[in-house]
Parts: sequence; structure tokens; C-alpha cells
Amino acid sequence: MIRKVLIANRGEIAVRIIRALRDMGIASVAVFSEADRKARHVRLADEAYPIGPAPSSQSYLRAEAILEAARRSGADAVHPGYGFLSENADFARRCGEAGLAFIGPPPAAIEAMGEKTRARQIMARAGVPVVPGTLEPLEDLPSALREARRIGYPVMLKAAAGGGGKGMRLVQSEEEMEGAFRNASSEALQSFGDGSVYLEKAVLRPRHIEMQVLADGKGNCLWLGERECSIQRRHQKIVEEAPSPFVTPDMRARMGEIAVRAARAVGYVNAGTVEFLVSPEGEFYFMEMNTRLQVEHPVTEMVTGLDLVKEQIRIASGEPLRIRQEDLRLRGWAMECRIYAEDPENGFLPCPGPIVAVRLPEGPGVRVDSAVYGSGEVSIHYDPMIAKVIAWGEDRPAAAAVMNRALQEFQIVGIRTNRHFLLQIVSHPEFLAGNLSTDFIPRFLGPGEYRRPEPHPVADIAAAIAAYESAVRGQAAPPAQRSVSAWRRALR
Amino acid sequence: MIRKVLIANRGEIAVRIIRALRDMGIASVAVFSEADRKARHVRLADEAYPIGPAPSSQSYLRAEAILEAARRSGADAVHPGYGFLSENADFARRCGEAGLAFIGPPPAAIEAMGEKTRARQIMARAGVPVVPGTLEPLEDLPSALREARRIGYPVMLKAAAGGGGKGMRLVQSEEEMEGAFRNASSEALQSFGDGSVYLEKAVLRPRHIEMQVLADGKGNCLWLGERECSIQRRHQKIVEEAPSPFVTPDMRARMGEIAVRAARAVGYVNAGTVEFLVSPEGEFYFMEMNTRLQVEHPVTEMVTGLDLVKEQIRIASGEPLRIRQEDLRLRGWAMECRIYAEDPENGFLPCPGPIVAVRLPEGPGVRVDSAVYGSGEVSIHYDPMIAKVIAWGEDRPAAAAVMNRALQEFQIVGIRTNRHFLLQIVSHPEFLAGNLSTDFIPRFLGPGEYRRPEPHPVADIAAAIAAYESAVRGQAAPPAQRSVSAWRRALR
Amino acid sequence: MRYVILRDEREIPVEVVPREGGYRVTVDGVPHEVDSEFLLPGLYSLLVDGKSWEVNVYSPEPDVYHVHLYDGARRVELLSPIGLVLRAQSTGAGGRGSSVRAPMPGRVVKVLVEVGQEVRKGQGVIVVEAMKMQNELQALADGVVRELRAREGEGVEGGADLVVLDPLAEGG
Amino acid sequence: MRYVILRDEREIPVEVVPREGGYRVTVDGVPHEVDSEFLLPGLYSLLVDGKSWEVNVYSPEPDVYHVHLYDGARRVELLSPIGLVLRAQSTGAGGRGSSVRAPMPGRVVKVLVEVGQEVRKGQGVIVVEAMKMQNELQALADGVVRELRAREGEGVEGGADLVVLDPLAEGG
Repeated sequence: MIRKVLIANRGEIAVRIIRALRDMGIASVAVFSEADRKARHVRLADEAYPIGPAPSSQSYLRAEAILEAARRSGADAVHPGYGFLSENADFARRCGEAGLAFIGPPPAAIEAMGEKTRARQIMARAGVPVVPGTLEPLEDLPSALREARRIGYPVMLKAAAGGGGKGMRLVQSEEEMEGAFRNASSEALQSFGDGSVYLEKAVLRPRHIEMQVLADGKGNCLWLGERECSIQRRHQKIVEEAPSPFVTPDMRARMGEIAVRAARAVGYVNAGTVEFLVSPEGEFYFMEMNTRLQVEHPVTEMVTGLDLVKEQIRIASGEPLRIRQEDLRLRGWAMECRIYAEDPENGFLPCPGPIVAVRLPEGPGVRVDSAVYGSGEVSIHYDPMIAKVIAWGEDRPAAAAVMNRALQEFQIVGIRTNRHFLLQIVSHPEFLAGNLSTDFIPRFLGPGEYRRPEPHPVADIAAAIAAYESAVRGQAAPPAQRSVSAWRRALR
Repeated sequence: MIRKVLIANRGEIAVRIIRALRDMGIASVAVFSEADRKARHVRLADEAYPIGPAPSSQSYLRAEAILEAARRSGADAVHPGYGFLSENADFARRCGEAGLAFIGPPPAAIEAMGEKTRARQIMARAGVPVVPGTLEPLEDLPSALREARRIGYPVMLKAAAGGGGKGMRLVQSEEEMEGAFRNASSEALQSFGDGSVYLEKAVLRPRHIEMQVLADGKGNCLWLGERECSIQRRHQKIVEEAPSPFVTPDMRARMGEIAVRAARAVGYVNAGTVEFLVSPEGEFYFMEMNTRLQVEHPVTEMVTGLDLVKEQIRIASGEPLRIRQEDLRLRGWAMECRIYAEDPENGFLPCPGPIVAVRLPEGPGVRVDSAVYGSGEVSIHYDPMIAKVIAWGEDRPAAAAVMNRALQEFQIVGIRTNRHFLLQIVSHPEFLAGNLSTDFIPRFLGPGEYRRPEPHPVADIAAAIAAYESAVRGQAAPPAQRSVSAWRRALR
Repeated sequence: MRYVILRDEREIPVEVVPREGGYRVTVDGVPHEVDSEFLLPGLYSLLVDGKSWEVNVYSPEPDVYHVHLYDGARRVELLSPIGLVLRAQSTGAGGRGSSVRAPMPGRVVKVLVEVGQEVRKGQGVIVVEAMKMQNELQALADGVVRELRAREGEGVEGGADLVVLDPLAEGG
Repeated sequence: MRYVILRDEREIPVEVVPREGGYRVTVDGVPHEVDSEFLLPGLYSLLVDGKSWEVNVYSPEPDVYHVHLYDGARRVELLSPIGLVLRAQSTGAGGRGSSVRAPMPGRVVKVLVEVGQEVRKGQGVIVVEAMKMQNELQALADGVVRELRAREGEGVEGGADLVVLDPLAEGG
């Protein structure tokens, strides 16, 4: 029985986990860096302990400090969220040694799936279809060139130690390999402390579709339906939905069974996600398994009616699953948009800075998971994803309409966000037609990715009134945040 | 086909209707009084027109001004929301004459149900069970005393022309009749421009359970399940839920069929609600039919997956219902709490005033329908209900837990609200046990209704720090709103 | 800095000592390590001995603080030693008047008493309407109506005196 | 008050005339009745000929306004007649420098060029890392590296000059 849980994370996911714990009557313990004292997860938790300076490497990535906070607070379990230490088998193991339930899979399963090339070997043996590629990390550039020639361009370079688009590069031809290999390795090193990368055949115009699985410690393992995650910007998911407009009930069942097979092959327990690369013809290949809660888990919650974090906690406390595969019912359609503190008009460069005011969208079909708040701040030290907008509708057009409305209502005054860019995506005819692929953005939104809308008389009127009032009434329009405007000048 | 809809209302319901219209790609036209220029419904609508001074009688109740705004905007339909002109048959008729689709029932149906005593006669004839009482309005006090003696005390005095608790009084004995009759009449006159009242046998410890119906113009009429509305303060609903913990599937079907019979008896079209008084033994009596959208409609939406406002609009544009009775599926449990700008510690007196900041609750299972916003204001001229918090969970305990969490997260800085009072209700053991009745509040929360919680060291600490900082740093704690604090002094 | 909380006839000692990142606050002899962050006017985030609290603090009148925790609002009467002295002096000096005040801006619907009339504590004296609701305001103590400051149909300010009462003879 | 909007080499005349409850704004000869409400700094509610708009307005630099409508942000360059004159004078006077600036606070990961090196427009010159993402900054024009103002591993301010370029000989 779990009574008090420490959340080894920050931002929206820490807040989301605290909510689940509150709903279950379980005490929550937050940890925070010096930059996060005022953060929402600290304010919403029952307890909160400092764990070090702002940089992740000195706080949220420090297992030592987190375990110490768990000891001080008397927590009996740890939820790692996503990112940070969530896929760190050593951390999971140390939690166990400290007598803490790790709300996630067994360390062995994390290791098996964490080392991507090894995972591909295991999957291949288990009869899970994998994309042709190297089953070993590449020692050096020459071997990369050799393997790429063997598989045939285009190929994809991927970090062996992690996911999330970090350290990933598409290589179209021999010439691009050197630069791509260097960048991918250094980025992998930066992000995961391990610079090794591997090669995969690049499936052209693929979809990225993933299957949610749930396994208890009693040998029960279910699939909960797919998530369509094809809308990505530079390998970073930004719009997800469930179900996928591409997946038929039959394909769903086949994917689900393969996903369950993949999970069983590594003795998986708790919630996990098997990511598939899907060709336009509908063949699907195992890409990787994320041995943690996914950012986009809410869309599955909206259509299944299940609370995945609560399920994770029940599983970690030794309870058997309360539903069987045949109980699964999908209702309606759900979409998620990730709000990033970045400037679409400026190469999507991150926009840290102070938040003046926040107005959340609300009303029918709208769910928000966020960590932003008025008079708060987006820190330079962490991932710029600051909020998730989730929309539900009785069918896909209804869900898209709700998402459109929610994005229009969402106001974050003070910093730039990708909100308008997301609006352009979810209102795009090809998106509404369900014509999705991982190259959706370059393909349909053009190379510049973000199209500045046409001039509008109301914009001219607003500018004139702002100018007039700043001159006459002294109500000056606030400057955009310094770094951005400076950068804008540099760009001109 | 409806292309542009004028919303003849304000506040959260106007905003909620605008959202449905936006989702359907239909243009929205707001109307506003001089007090509402900055209101959210004005800012969210596609168009907005002024209709007069702040008092409702000179703006939102002025059919003339509203029809003129409809003409100017070129709207082809009008949605009345609830309250104001929503149950005014004459207004509905004038819309029709002006070539505007009235998104609600036919005028004749409004009239039939609007005049409560006549409605009871029609229902009795149609075989719908009604509470014993006078079928005619009472001419005067003597006749009231005579009828009460015939039926036997306790009796309920009700306004013949309207609902919503206005002009309603429970009379326990002969002595109370004179005062109650006077107050009820004058309040009825104030609220509905008609002072006539009638008598009903008071069912002791009753539940208030209502059934949602939906009828198209093609002769199809469905019931969508019940709403439990027993938690009331002075005849004003404040907590509602769907389904009712008291209603079995069999009872639900019987109630539903009776409700459909009631609707058919007056040739009802569009969305409507049949309110039943339910005795502890489970007999249910027709109370009245609300010929409009209910405040609490969202709980039905959460469990049925239907959007009632969209359904209203489809029906008004002549479409047939797309579902049949047997398609109705209820999923999980939903609750709604009404946030009022009133001070529970001060006899629940309304607290109009400026809003400093608003922090909406968010996360899994939470829906908010509101019209409040930071730097906004709650006007003295309108109903103090400023927001609705809706919570969904897989079962009743889960929904109650989500509601608890949501109410805790909801922050409205600047004005007093009944949030803590609502928290006391939804966390009360008798509420969680489903032991609901219209006298729940006096019965379980005591005559004072709101119990100030025990002293808490953290409160003492916070007060001390506030005092210290105002003295040393000049960060003074803001005064509560003047009128309230003045009143507090008067009360001591 | 030392304070006193008045509660149930008791004087509870409180001490606030600033320290790095917050305060050490001692209430009734019990010390608490408090990490305090000012968020918005009246809104604080407190970490008290590791527990996290988000609190709203209002001061509707001098020396009185309304502190909203998750489960409800507390009224804390907190004085500085000086304030305590002043309070002591002022006591007895006339005490509080017993006029009935308007709870909020509104309109007088009905005046139920006349000048010179004797009223009992709790008796309705005037009906004020605001936000579509009629509120019957009651006498806060037995007394005699000295003055009516509002007429029927008249608009009134929040907090305004409406009916002024004199204590009953035997009470005077 | 008269203004001019610069767009596509055109000078579009704008006039703002205050009137009761708002303004009459004439853009390019087309008059609009505008009911304008100031909500928050940079946030306005506008009723333009009956249509309702909620707009965010920022002014990142003099005479430039970023106006956010529901569907996206517009950049409006709007000058007073005086501003127009000043602009005319300053033009040609050196024009804009072509140094590469830090887009945001961050850390220099790698410097890809040396002093004296010739670079082409669009060529990567320095890699800056912030928020876990590496951004390769590019030369904005052909040129020769005159000065390096940041070293690898060094933290940099948003907007700081990192690499200063001289125009190429033929360009000078």
C-alpha cells in the first residue's frame, strides 16, 4: 500500500501526477531546484524539498539528492514522470534498494529497451517486426558510411541511449553524413551522457503511431489503443491524437498484440508505450519502447476513460488490473497540442522569460495540463514545453473544432509561444483530411514552416490605437522580451 | 440552415453557447449592457452590440433592443440561454415574427409549462403524477390559509410565473403563512412581474431529481438520463450530479418515459428538463418543466458524450435527432458545483466587486464553464453565479475526488466566493455516502450552514508574516472588499 | 518582531525572526522553519517544516487577518505589543455602536421600523435588495430606533448606516 | 493624429480621431468606427464596425508593432510623420551592421569560424545551446570575420554580439 509519493520531476507532468495522487488520497512530495521555488508543482504538492541549483545536472538529474528528499519526507514510492531520470535503470534500482516503490517498470526492462540497438535485437528474436538497420552502435564515421551504403540512403541516425528526437538526424546522401554524424553524436552526448548512435533505414513519408500498454505484476498485459504522433517538427512531436485516422479496428488489434508481445519479451510491468514506424502501405515496424509515461498519454485517457497515472500507482502498489482486454471501449476522438515557449517567426528559438498573464481555455471538451501561471516565468534551464491542450469531441472533426477553439482562447501574455503555429496545423485542410505523416510540416507548411498571415486592417487599426494611446495617454504597448527583439533586429 | 446566432444572454452561459457555435462554424453575435463591455462573452463573440444600461430591465430583458441587434447583425437565429427572456413565450413569438429561428421550444409549449398551475392540470390529464396542491393561483391570504388547511401542513408556496427558487417559501404552520405569503408574492412580483403564487403539499426530506429530454421537430423525443439536484441552499441548486446515486436503471427508464410523456403532452421541441420531487420511498411527482437549457446541463454532457447546445442548434435548424433511445450510453459520473460571488461567513450575502486574479482548475476530469477573468469585475446588477466547475470520474467516488481537487485549485483573488462552502459539502461523509435531500445543508451542516474551520498554526504563521512584511517591507495584505468588511464590523 | 494573537480570551505569543530565504516563526512556544514566497498581493507560498501551503491573506481591518487555506478561511486577530496597549485603552470608551449597515451596494425595498420604536436583537428592521435577492437586515442588539438614514426605493452604499439604534434604557 | 504604415514599399496613410467610447480610425481612406477597451498592458478588446476582436499588441522596437489576432501575429511598421522624416535622414548612414547576435541567453558550444575567415550568407558561424537545444547561428550576409566576442563554453546574454563581420571587399 502506497501512502506518500515523491515526484522526481517538475513542470506540467509533476503537477499532473500530484493531481492523481490527490484524487487517490495519497500524499505528494515535490522536489525543486533553486529556479523552481515558486513553480506550481511545489505549490500544489503536500510537501516540497529543495534539491539543488537550477541546472538539471545539479538538481533533477541528481539521484542522490532526490533519494535524500524521499528519505527526509518518509515517502514510500517515487514517480519519475518523463524525461530526467525516468528511463534511468540505475535510479530505479537505487529506489528499490532504498525501500521505495519505483512507479515504473523493473530496471531490467528499462535497460533492455533503453539501449536501442539491443532492444532491436530482442524484438527481432521475439518476432516483432523492426526497421532494417544496424543492430550495433556505430564506432565511427567510416563505419557509419559503410553501413549506410549497405542499407541504402536515405538513412536515419539515432542516439542509442535515448529518444525524444534528441541526437536524431535524417541523412539523405553520402555528403551529409559527416556533419550529421558529428551533430548527432555531440547532441546525444549532451542529452544522455552517451554519444553512441546507430543507423536505420529511413521509411519515406512514414507515420509515427504508438501503442499504449499496461501490465500488472500478475502477468496481465493489455493494449489500450494507439496514438497518432506523426505531426512532428524536427523529430519533436507537437500534435498527437487518439485514435489514428489511419488505423482500422483490425490493424489496431494486430498492433496491440505485437505491442503486448514486445512488452512481455522484456518482462514489462506498469505503463509503457511501443512506438511504431508505419509506412503509407500500412506495414508497421518497431522503433522503440518508451518505458515510462508519455507526454501525450492524456489523449488515450480521454477516449478510454482510464486515468493512466492512477493505473500506474495501483500497479506499483501490487494491485492487479481491474479491466480485461475485452472491456476496452473507445469513445469519441481526442487531440493534444503541445504549447512551447518558442518563437515560430524566429526559427522556433526558445523564448524563456517572465509571464505577465495566463488565460487558460475552458468549456466543453477542453482539458489543460500545464505548469504556467501569471507572474510566473519560463526558465532557460528546462524544456520549453510549458502546457498541453487536450481536446475531446464525438468524432475527429468535432475534436479538431474544439482544439481550434481552445487554442484561440489560450492566452499567455509576456512570452512568445507556438500557439499560432499549432492553429495553422490543426486548421490545415490536409490535417483535417487526416493526411498525416512525419514530414507533414515541411510538406504542407512550406520550408519556412511558419507562414506569417496576410496583413489585416484590424491589425493596422490596433497598431495605430496603441501608438496613439502611448503618445497621448502613456499606455505604451509593452516591448516583446528583449532577447527576441534583439534577435529580430539581427535577422533583418 | 443557421449561419449566424445572436445570444440573448450574458455570463457563463453566453460564453458556453458562443463556444458551441464556434465549434460548429456558425457566427456568434453577443449583446451587452453598459456594465458588460469588457465581459468575456463580448470578447469571445464574433460580433457584439450594445443594448442599453446596466439594469437587466433596461438591457437583457428588453426584447425590442435585442431584436434590433439581431436585425443589425443579420443573425438568422436567437439563443436565449437560461433566465432573462429564455422562458418568455412572447419573446419567442416575436423572434419567429422577425424571421429568426428561436433556439428553444415553440411559444405554446413555453406558455403551457410556464404557468405552473396550468401545467399541473395538463400533466394530471396526461397521466403524469403531480404533487397534491392547488391547481389555481391563490387569490389572497385567506384562500391560502384555507387551501393549506385542506392539504395539511407543511406546504410549499411557489410563484405561478417562474422557478429557480424565487418566490418560494416552505410554510410549516398556520402562524408562518402570513409572512411567507407576503414575501413570496412580493418576491414573485419582483422577479417575474407577476405576484401570483400557488400551494403544494411539501414532501419531507425529498430529493430533487430532474430528467433531460430532447425532442426534434420530426416527432422524435428522447430522455438522456437524470440529474440529481438535491443539494440546495434556500431552494437554489448549488451541487448537481449525473447520474443520481438514488436512481436504479429501472427507475431511470420509468422516469424517462414519464418525462417524454410530459414533453409530448405540450408538443415540446428542442431541449427541456422535467423536474421531479422524489420521496425517500422513491415515488416521484412532476414539479415543473424548464423549457430551456439548464444551468446544470454539463453533467449530462459529461456522462452521455453529447453536446446539448449543439443538439439544440441542430434541432432548431430542422435536423432530426441522430441518436435513438437505445443508443444512449452513460459513462462514469459527473458533478457540478456552482461558484457564487457570495460570502458564506456573512449569511451568503452577494459580494460584487473587482477581481484581482483568477486561476482556473485544470487537469484530468476537470471542466470549467465561467465568465470570470483577472482584472474583471462581478457586477451588482446580475446573478452572483460566476462559474461552474464540472468534474468527471469513472465512478462517483472518483468524480467527488476530482471535484474536491478542482475546488482546491480554483483561485479567485479579490472577491469572496462560496468555494470553501462547496468544499465542505463535497467532502462531507453524508454526501460521499450519497445521502442527499433538499434539506441536506441545514441537516448536516447545521443551522449556521457554513462552519468556520478550526484554528490552524499555518494560518497564524501566515498572518504573522503578512503583518511583519507590511510593517517591514510594505507588502501589505490587501483589504477585503469594502462593503463586506464594513458589514463584518456591523455584525460583531 | 513579537506579536500577540487574541483567541478565546487568550493572548498567544508569536515571534517572527527573518532568516535566509524565509523566517523562523514561533507560535505559542512552538518554533517553525518557514520558507516564504510572495506571489501576488495577498498570495503567499509557504513551506512550513517541509509542508507546502498556498495561502491567501486579507486584512479587512487593522489587526485582523483572514487567512484562506485549502479547507477554508480563518480569522486571525493579531496585534503588535503597541497595538495591544492601544486596544486596552480604547476599550470601554463607548464600545461599538449598534447601527445596522448595508451589507453591499443595493436598493432599500422596505423599512420595517419607525423612529422611537423598540426593537429586539434579531428583529428585522429593513429590507435591502441587491443582485436580484432581497435581504432582511436585523438588529444586532436590543435597542430603540434613534434615526433612519435610508428611505424606501433609495440606493445605498455598501457599509452605509441605515438604521441607528440607541441601547435600551436599562442597558444604558 | 496622422500616421503612416510602411508596407511593401508603400506608405499607407492612417488617421486616429478619438470620439466618445473609442476612435474613428481611417486606414488607406477607409473609415472604421472602433470601440476600444484597454484590458491589460498590450491587451485590447476592439469592436470594429460591430465585429469583436481581442488583440495583443507588442512594440519590440520603436515604430514596430506586433499585433496578435486569433489567427496569428502581424508585424506593422507604423510611423508618425516626424518619425518618417527622421527615418529618411538616417537611411544610408551606414545602414545595419551584420554581426551575429545571441538569440537568447545561453552557452556557446562551438565557434565554427576564425578571425579573418571569409564567410557566405547562411553559413554556420557559431553554435549556441539553450534549453537543451543546440542552435547553429548563421551569417546574415557575406563577409569577413572581424572579431569573435564569445569563447566556447562561455555564457552569453540574449542579444549580445557574438561574431562581428565586415562586408566583403567588393561589397565595401
